[in-house]
Amino acid sequence: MAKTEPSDIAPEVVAALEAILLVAVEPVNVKLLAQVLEQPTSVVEVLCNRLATSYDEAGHGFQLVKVAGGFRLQTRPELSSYVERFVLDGQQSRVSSAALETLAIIAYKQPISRQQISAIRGVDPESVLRTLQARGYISEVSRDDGPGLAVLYGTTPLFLERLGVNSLEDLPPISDFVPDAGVVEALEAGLRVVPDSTTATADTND
Amino acid sequence: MAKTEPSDIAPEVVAALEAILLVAVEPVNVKLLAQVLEQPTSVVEVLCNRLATSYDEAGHGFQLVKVAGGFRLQTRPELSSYVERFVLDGQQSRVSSAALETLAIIAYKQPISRQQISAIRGVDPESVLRTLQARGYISEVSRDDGPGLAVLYGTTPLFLERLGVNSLEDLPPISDFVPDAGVVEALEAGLRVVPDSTTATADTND
Amino acid sequence: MPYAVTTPVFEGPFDLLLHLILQEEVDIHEVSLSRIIEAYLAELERMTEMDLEVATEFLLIAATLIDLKARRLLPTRDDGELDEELALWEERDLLLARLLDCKTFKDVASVMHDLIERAELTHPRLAGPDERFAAVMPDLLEGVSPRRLQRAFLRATEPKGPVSIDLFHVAPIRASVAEALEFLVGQLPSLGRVSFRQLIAGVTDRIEVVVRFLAILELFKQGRVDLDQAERFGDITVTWNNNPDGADLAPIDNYDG
Repeated sequence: MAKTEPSDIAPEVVAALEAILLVAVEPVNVKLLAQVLEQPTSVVEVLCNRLATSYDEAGHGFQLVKVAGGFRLQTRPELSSYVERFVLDGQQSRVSSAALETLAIIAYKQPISRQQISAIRGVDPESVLRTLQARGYISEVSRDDGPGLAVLYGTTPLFLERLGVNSLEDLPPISDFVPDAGVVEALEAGLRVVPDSTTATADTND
Repeated sequence: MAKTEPSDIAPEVVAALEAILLVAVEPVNVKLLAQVLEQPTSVVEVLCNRLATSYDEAGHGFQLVKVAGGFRLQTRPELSSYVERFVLDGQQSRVSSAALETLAIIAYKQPISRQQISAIRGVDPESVLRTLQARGYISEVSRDDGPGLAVLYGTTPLFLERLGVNSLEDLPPISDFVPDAGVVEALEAGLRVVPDSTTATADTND
Repeated sequence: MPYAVTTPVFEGPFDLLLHLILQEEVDIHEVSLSRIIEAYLAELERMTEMDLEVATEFLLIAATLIDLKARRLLPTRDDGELDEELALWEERDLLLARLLDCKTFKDVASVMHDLIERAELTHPRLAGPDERFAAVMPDLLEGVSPRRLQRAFLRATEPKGPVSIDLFHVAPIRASVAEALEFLVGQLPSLGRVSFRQLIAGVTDRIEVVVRFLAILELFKQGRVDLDQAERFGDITVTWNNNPDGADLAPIDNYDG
């Protein structure tokens, strides 16, 4: 069988792709699109990217983006003031900083137990976990096989949607956030163990 | 005052029009569009018609049509076989218990806002509302006259049809409801201090 | 019913400690620790509506800080209570590791905040298929009777009791010194001489590095290894002591992660 090249694709398939994206209420993954369009996933991926570019170039008020593992039509960010005037109900209530920090820990350390989160934050995250779960940002993904069978938490596709990223890999690597030498030094100094007399003279030789 | 001609309109306004049409769930009437875009209705009418023509000419998979007194984006009729396949392939076929609970709350308490549902269930119903609305079981029936002008949801004739009842009055009443043994038990469990292993298995699904 | 565990200003003891050390820029060469302790105690006093668990955490850390300070004020003896000093370093390192973790995720959280803000400028299409497709849509309500709808309503509106037994306090601590010891005793004899860096190769969790370090200190305490560090912040060389008196490893304290 001859390999299908995106350039051979009938205009109808592209139009059908647009139609499907228009009726989807969640990001649609390429596999499902490929199945409905009866095209190889590689072709569909190319078509989607090409469509996204053409919307950008034509200056449409909408864009096609890959988010939470699928493609979705959404409004262009520059037009948010108009859209917000129209969509009055859509405002999400803000996520508190406590919730954000807990969410950050879960995103990078999943699956993770409440106990482990507490060890990092120094605060029992129980009520925050309940809020995040109620919002659908995290879910119980498994149980620890240790003696306590602790519930382990992970993030959901809705979390990725809210962040506007396609997958967890699109989050900046955690190594970008490791405190730099200055911070480590400041913390070390703040928690100095060695008697003052010895360090007072020792800090000139770095 | 000089009359605004559609030809003088900034491209941003056209893009904003597209953005609004994209997020609108129901057909949007020209008056509302004019208000949000801060343009005369006559101009908006012309812009809409021009946009509709340009979509046709470009061979997009969607079209802009005037239905029920407003404009809406919809899929092109020739592509309905693809859309049907997508609708059939891509979705689960049974209502989840979360969706059923949300639907029940809307059925009995309509008109009701997302915030009110959230307050009852302790869970943000956003994604469930999306599904129920996409299935045509609920629709936006009005706007709250409070400060947020929150969208209020109600059930549709399709919902009654699928449930096999004639009208909302035919739903089993809840007002004269006396808590049965299960609820009394749950209340007692809520007050119990000592953990009880039976609570873990007491979850009765219908 | 849930209770709020936040004080108005600080979200937990690490938050406060980080703030004091990093933002207050207390004079770190002079009185840092005592200033920190003072502020800590003041914060503790300020927490009028005390949550027992949070207050305990605050107290625990305040106590650790006071301990650190107290020992700094004592003159060092050269013969040195080595065990005590090691214990002190252990405490400090654990605290430091937790503080660094806390700081890391605070910074991540602010990036996430920005991502969310940016994402909120866009709005997805949510309209779904129009009524022309109503007939094709699979009936989600198949088999749902009015009676079942009523039950769902009652379930949704009934007061929520506790749904599960809280196992928080028995949840396992992943990084245990005992396990790290076991690992090291398995590895070290065949390695002979090895750098600490090699021993933690592939370990990504900071707390695990700390725990492995504590295990090394424990082995040192028991005379099983010799340690050598050529320069400050330099790599530590660990040498397995081949002929100890043949005794089994002494029982060790467990440290909370």
